[in-house]
Amino acid sequence: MKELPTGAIQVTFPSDTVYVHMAITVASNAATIAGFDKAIASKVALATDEAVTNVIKHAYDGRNDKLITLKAEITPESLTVKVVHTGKALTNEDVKLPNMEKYLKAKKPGGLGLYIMKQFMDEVDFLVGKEHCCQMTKYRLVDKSGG
Amino acid sequence: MKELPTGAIQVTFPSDTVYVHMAITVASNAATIAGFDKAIASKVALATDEAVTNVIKHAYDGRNDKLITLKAEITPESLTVKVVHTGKALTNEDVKLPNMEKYLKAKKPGGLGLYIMKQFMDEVDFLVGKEHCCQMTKYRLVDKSGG
Amino acid sequence: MAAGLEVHATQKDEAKVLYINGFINAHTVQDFERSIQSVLSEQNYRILINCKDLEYINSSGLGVLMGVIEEIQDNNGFLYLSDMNDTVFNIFDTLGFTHLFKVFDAEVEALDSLKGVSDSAVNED
Amino acid sequence: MAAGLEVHATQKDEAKVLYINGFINAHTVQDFERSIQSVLSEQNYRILINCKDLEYINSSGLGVLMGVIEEIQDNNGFLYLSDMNDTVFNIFDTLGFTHLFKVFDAEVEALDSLKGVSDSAVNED
Ligand SMILES: Nc1ncnc2c1ncn2[C@@H]1O[C@H](COP(=O)(O)OP(=O)(O)O)[C@@H](O)[C@H]1O
Ligand SMILES: Nc1ncnc2c1ncn2[C@@H]1O[C@H](COP(=O)(O)OP(=O)(O)O)[C@@H](O)[C@H]1O
Repeated sequence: MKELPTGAIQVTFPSDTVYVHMAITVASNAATIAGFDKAIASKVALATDEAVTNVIKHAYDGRNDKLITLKAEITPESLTVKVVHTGKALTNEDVKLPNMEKYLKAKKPGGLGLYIMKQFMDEVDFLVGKEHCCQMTKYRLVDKSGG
Repeated sequence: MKELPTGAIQVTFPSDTVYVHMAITVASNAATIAGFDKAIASKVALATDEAVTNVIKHAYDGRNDKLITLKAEITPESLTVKVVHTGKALTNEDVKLPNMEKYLKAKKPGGLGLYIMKQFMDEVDFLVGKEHCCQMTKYRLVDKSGG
Repeated sequence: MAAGLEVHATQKDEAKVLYINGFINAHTVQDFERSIQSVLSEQNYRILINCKDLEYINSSGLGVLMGVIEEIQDNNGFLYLSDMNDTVFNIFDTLGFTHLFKVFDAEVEALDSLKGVSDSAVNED
Repeated sequence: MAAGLEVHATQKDEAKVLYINGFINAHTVQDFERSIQSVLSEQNYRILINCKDLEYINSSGLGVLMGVIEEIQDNNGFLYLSDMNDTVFNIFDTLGFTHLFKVFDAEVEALDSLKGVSDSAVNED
């Protein structure tokens, strides 16, 4: 079996929705390089889309002249995608997820982004600091028995 | 008509061929954002492939633990792709292009990368400095008559 | 411009069929919303969205569907979807949208399901 | 792994047909070279590469073709290509490789061109 690669990719781009598609192809490429199949790569891409779109819409209030940095870190255990920005911070405590059953009955648009991120990734964390960061991890299925 | 966006994308990744496909999707996305059509976007992608592959093979002698930075700069006039590295420098004087007629008769593999870059981009320059850079520009067809 | 979106509408049998080509994300969602609103503004409430060439949809696209379903149902209409690729189906399925919108494998199946069926019988379940 | 490459070979009429699926770049070119060399090692010099599912090729892939064409011609064989997408055809065309390799729109045309044609007549022009 080929050895799984480790490494990091980092991409910086303006906070404009025109760049979101580029950002998610980087995330999806990173997932493929990390050995995930096409189905999981599209989940990583979608979670990344929602995280980047939230930073543009909410952290930067729709301003398109700020910067966003996407980091994809491939380790033997996992792929971690970090969306780093200097706008308004979101904390883990702020995160309110919809009850999907009620949500689908209420038929109000919006409010699905965080739910998708949590649903499609194994871990989602919001870190506050000099720069703020939405950090999402997908674990590889590591076969502990083999080399 | 929509305004053409301006802006810059910057992506840093290890000097391993496993990342080349990711790098060229960033270049091709940048070309699409800059308003180029699919045919030109694939030319930009291929030129970027050859430039990045050359840096891995020649500038870094095949080492996969160095870093490469790809910058894509969109201006009202053009898209410029820069491949930045700290390996062996190539200068404009070093560049020897094959005579394609002789090349096709000789039937020897290799030596097409620089030719492709020159053929598919409008300008190709090699800059030497603290970091070295292969800089390639594709011009937009600007209609001088309109706004 | 970037990863774009194109929408074409055609009347077929009982339904207005919308063909969506491209990517629906925050950058293109206004175009998607405008297309649907223009169909609704002509009092067309029997809508089939053919997703054959829809490569991608994010939550803003789902939000548009959520935002119009009530008006459609209030007018005894329907919003069907067909021909989704795996990526698009996956997000619909994961979020439970397949309970809210009828999803058909192929356009012809969606159109067949309408034949000889009275208005009152095509409500969502 | 990454943007990968798969090659399948089948004998059809007079030719060994190689179906190439994926991306040929510096990362995958060894797999491509191995597939062609394994065909040549079985003394198959009548080769058609069907590029229907070849999404992309860079100069290292062209280098592989350049590296085997002489051996193929020395053995009175041929290396045909078919079903290229626009991106792949564009690089072949720009570099003048269409003068070195016969390129057919479709596999069936390439196979038809072989029918009732003697060995000596299928040399490259
Ligand atoms: N990066 C962020 N920075 C600040 N606030 C955020 C961020 N992401 C989400 N939020 C807040 O969380 C709410 C829920 O987000 P989400 O589930 O993505 O739905 P939506 O974006 O459609 O409102 C948002 O309306 C916003 O108030
Ligand atoms: N980035 C670079 N740094 C140093 N030398 C280079 C670089 N790019 C190309 N070269 C030199 O130029 C030659 C021609 O390059 P190219 O046309 O891409 O063909 P190939 O890579 O197949 O040899 C290479 O063999 C190498 O000696």
